[in-house]
Amino acid sequence: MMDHVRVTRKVRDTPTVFSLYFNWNRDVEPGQFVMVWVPGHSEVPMSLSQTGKEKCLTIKMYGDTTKAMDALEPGDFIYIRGPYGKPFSRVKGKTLLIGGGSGMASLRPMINEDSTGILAARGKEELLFENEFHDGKAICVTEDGSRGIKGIITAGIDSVDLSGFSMIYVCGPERMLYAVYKNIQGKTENVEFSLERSMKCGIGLCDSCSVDGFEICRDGPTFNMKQVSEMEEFGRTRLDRSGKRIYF
Amino acid sequence: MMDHVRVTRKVRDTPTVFSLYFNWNRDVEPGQFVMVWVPGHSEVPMSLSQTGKEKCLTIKMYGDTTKAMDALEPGDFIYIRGPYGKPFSRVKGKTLLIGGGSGMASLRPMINEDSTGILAARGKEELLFENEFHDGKAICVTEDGSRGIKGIITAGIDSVDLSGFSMIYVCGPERMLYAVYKNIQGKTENVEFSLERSMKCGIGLCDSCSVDGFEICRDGPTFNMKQVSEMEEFGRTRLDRSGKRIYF
Amino acid sequence: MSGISVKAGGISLETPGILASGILDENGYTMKRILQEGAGGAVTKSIGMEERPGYVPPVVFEAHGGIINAMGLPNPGIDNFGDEISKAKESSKPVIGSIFASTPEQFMKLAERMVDYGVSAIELNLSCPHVRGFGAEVGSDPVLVKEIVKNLKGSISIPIWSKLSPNVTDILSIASAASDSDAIVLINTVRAMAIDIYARMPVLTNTYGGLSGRAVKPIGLRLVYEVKKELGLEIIGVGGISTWVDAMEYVMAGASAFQVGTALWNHGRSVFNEINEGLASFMNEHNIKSLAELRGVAIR
Amino acid sequence: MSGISVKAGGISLETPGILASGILDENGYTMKRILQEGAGGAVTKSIGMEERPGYVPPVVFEAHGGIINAMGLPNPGIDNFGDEISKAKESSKPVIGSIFASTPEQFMKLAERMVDYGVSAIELNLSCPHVRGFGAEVGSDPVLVKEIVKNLKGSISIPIWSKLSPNVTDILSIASAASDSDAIVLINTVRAMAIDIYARMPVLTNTYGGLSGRAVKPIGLRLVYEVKKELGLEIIGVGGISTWVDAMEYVMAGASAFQVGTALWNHGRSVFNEINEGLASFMNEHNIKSLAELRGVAIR
Ligand SMILES: Cc1cc2nc3c(=O)[nH]c(=O)nc-3n(C[C@H](O)[C@H](O)[C@H](O)COP(=O)(O)OP(=O)(O)OC[C@H]3O[C@@H](n4cnc5c(N)ncnc54)[C@H](O)[C@@H]3O)c2cc1C
Ligand SMILES: Cc1cc2nc3c(=O)[nH]c(=O)nc-3n(C[C@H](O)[C@H](O)[C@H](O)COP(=O)(O)OP(=O)(O)OC[C@H]3O[C@@H](n4cnc5c(N)ncnc54)[C@H](O)[C@@H]3O)c2cc1C
Ligand SMILES: Cc1cc2nc3c(=O)[nH]c(=O)nc-3n(C[C@H](O)[C@H](O)[C@H](O)COP(=O)(O)O)c2cc1C
Ligand SMILES: Cc1cc2nc3c(=O)[nH]c(=O)nc-3n(C[C@H](O)[C@H](O)[C@H](O)COP(=O)(O)O)c2cc1C
Ligand code: FES
Ligand code: FES
Repeated sequence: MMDHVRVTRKVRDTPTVFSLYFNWNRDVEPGQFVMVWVPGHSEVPMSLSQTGKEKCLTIKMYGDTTKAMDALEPGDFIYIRGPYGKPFSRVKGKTLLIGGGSGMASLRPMINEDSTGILAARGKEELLFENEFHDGKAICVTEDGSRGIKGIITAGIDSVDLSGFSMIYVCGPERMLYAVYKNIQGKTENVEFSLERSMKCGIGLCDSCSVDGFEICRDGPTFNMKQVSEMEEFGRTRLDRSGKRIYF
Repeated sequence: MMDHVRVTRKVRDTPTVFSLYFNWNRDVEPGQFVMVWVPGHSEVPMSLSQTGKEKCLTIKMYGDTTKAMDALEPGDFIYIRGPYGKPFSRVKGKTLLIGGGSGMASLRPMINEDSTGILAARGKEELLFENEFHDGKAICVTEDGSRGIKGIITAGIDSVDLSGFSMIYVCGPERMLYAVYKNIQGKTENVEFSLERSMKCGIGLCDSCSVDGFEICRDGPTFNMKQVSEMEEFGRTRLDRSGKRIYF
Repeated sequence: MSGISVKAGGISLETPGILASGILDENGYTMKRILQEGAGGAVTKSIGMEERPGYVPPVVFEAHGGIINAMGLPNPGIDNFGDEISKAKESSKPVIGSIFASTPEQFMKLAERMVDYGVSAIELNLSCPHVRGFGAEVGSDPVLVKEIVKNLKGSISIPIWSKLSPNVTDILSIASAASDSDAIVLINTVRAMAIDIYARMPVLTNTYGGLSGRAVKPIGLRLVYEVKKELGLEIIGVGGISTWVDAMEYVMAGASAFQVGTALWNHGRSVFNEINEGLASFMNEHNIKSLAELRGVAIR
Repeated sequence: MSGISVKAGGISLETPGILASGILDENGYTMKRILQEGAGGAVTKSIGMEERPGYVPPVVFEAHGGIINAMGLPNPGIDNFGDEISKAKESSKPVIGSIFASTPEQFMKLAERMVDYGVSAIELNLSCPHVRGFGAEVGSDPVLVKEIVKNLKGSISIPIWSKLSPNVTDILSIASAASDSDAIVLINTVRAMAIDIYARMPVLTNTYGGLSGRAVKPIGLRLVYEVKKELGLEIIGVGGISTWVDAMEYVMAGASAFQVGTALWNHGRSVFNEINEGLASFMNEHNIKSLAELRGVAIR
């Protein structure tokens, strides 16, 4: 079952990231994702960066498919199915949201007065959703030093006291997740990672998204510190689109 | 979907009628029927003569299939699907239950302190459920005069004041129903008939049970006075098992 | 709802949904009622040369998403069927006579009688066992299909529809063989069966039956699409249609009209009007004047 | 649950439910986990000579009661698959290597490599397009099937299973052709498709796909029953099994063991243990010592 929804607004968030807004009558929890189809192009997994009645996809232009999405305008239709996957767990108290690249998209619905963000990007133009954090509670990390801390994301983590947070949520490319995992390991157990791998079916059949026998589309995409620490494949190896094993 | 249920009790009601009791976890309303299968024999429609947690089939031995049912003993299994069909409507006030032959089977769940019965049979041994009526409120009619009024069922009807009943329910072979219909016509509109025709599917697909474009298995088996009076086929013509039109 | 009227298989239909053969079409009164309540036409039960009682029940089984049936082609024989057609025709809507036989000669006799009875078209049920092959169906033998259709087209004046079985390796060779027909009707039921594990036996008296209903829609859709795309023939789609969306899928796959059978079971007679209204409002919303505009638009 | 252990297709299975080819069996870690969580064996994704990325998504569609898929046989090529099998074998349960090819020679090469990798049996996926015929599948050509199977049985020491397509007119001729196999595996997916009426096009990038899941159970059951009854061959049943009742139906229809695929989608990995427990308690209740006692009991 696929739903067709009309794009109502389009916002350019950074030079390479844009958001498509639409109304969709399904309940979605932060951390879940949908499979998005623009007819004529590949169907791809995308998190929802807004989960109320108005939904939002925040998309980083990458290859052909995301470029095709960038050609969409308000009034155009997209085709989605879902939501799929296990949401982030919700906790009381202060939270830390760590997002690299477009990773902040899936964390965005969790931004509130109790949350602090660590945003990492190459340069300041690429920082995503900095202004959505309350009272400047966004710690920026740029590789070129154009804003905030100069360095990679772990430099941002080193700048905060992790023990003050009930939960830490991390989203981004697997290599970044692995770096964050290594950095946080031993400091706290209250961490959830949102993993990303290439997905074909989105519903736990094709095995293209698996890590250590867990399907990210079904058992994930969110996994906690303990689960991640027991994984042999995480951060080290995965299968490519044909099923060939490659190493990070 | 077929359920298998174990016969718990067997009661011989008359020389040619017996009842099989069993437990079946489905909600049934008086007037509805089930399709009953004894493997190796034909599947046939049967009303439920008891509709609480313990259910009952009251069966008149007729041909091969009903004889096979008579060979069943407590502990044996029968296979049933349903319940199907539109139940009798329930009313407040006094009711009259008119049953010919095994017709009283489907009326039995409606017997209570407010109901009067008219039971018709060839002779007194064949009268069904006379004792289930309260305070002798069962009017018996026998063709041989061995009990109650001598004559056919309409003689029983003529003996009561129909205007005293909120609803009259009639069940039996179509020829009897037609005679009752003719008798009651013009006297009261508050009548419901339970029609019987040969049934193959029981679920509104095969057309073997239809009367005037209504499927008895789905639109019936209960029809009210007004519906019956508009039928051209009722009491006059039906299709046989092959679909050949025959006339009563 | 003039937008949804169609011409299909050589006849005109006020509404595009036709009652499928074998479902609620044994009794003329039933066909009449269904035609009056929204069906655009009705195909009769398949009628043969001789009276047949059909199989002893159980003849149907409720499977997940569909029905498995083995009625056994009960029918009163062609000589006894005229009155039912007359009754159905009181609706003033087209009645299509379905016939089954094993030889071209029998098909011819049956078709001629159907013409006498005043049907608007003939539907050939090409899914019954025949004798030439061994255990196979008439409709899986392209040579026989060609002969039957050619024979009829040569002498019957009303449109001939060929209803094909999905139980074949190569539908295109069969559909090609039937290409002289005014329409190809796809699909008949898919071979199937049911077993009861407590009874430890097949449920249907005939053991084998045919699956229909929602479960088979993706199968029917594919056959309609493939035959339309590859051969361009006029098609009437059937198989698992229970909503207007299903019907629209068949139209976009290439069907000129469609039939509804098993959905009568879970939706009742109102299924036809529900579909009609759904189609009309979709067309309205998308500013489409005639259903024919959408025919085959999904074909790539 | 010793009562539910079976010997099937020349191998021993602690539990009778096998992971079907193409579902969660591309990555060795996944197969290992599923085997540890109740599957009695796992058939790998079908592996061919060359690396193939498969089709661009959409490659699956959720239909009523099932899934339509057109993955396009993605696979890393036989040379790259050894590590996945080693990983899966850490479960100490049998791994069956599924292979696909167009010619007997390729099947032979693939099978030899699978033997090197240490699989317990080979499953031939006989449902891919081949070149000799036009547009048909390897598995719809009895001559080719016979040649492939004979060839392999002559030189491969481990059991050979032949997985057949349901999309054929006459399953008996194909199954006969494959009768030298240690088991016939029935069924692969049923040809089908999905259309989106708003997009006005087929949903799957490949247009055509295969239907699996609950919707096809009555179809698979019938093919298993028919082949067992008519030919008496050893059979492994697959198609729409999601509960122990479904599995038991296949056993009573004649299957020695069974495979589960699409049910992983709506039931998750726990489906295997749920089935195992259901079978064991049914057998217990009916005082049945071994699943083999029930094999084919429904056949009339
Ligand atoms: C759970 C999850 C959530 C995500 N959320 C977001 C998000 O919120 N925002 C975001 O920007 N990104 C997100 N992503 C990543 C996003 O899915 C990718 O960025 C996107 O698929 C890239 O597509 P592309 O075509 O632009 O890039 P390309 O490099 O062109 O990607 C390759 C394309 O090829 C397709 N393909 C797959 N199989 C084949 C094949 N056999 N042959 C050819 N092509 C094939 C792929 O689907 C993909 O579209 C998420 C990923 C996951 C797993
Ligand atoms: C709604 C409804 C409720 C009913 N309730 C009751 C009830 O509560 N009690 C009761 O006693 N009776 C009831 N009946 C009647 C009951 O169904 C019949 O009495 C019963 O079917 C007779 O079966 P028999 O085999 O004993 O008789 P037979 O005369 O042998 O009946 C003919 C048998 O042949 C079967 N048959 C059908 N098609 C074929 C075929 N093609 N070839 C061969 N055989 C075929 C029939 O199903 C039937 O079993 C009810 C009927 C209906 C419609
Ligand atoms: C109970 C039943 C009886 C049928 N009888 C016939 C028949 O006599 N002739 C025929 O051509 N098709 C027959 N069919 C097949 C239907 O006409 C139709 O092709 C099939 O059921 C698929 O459509 P559906 O899913 O809408 O039912 C029968 C189907 C059912 C369910
Ligand atoms: C996503 C998917 C991929 C499949 N890939 C293969 C395959 O590579 N080789 C094969 O022989 N069968 C393949 N199949 C068919 C299954 O193994 C199985 O025969 C079919 O799905 C019916 O079983 P099920 O209803 O339990 O899924 C695939 C099925 C699905 C759903
Ligand atoms: S994307 Fe197919 S299993 Fe996760
Ligand atoms: S018994 Fe088949 S329609 Fe009523």
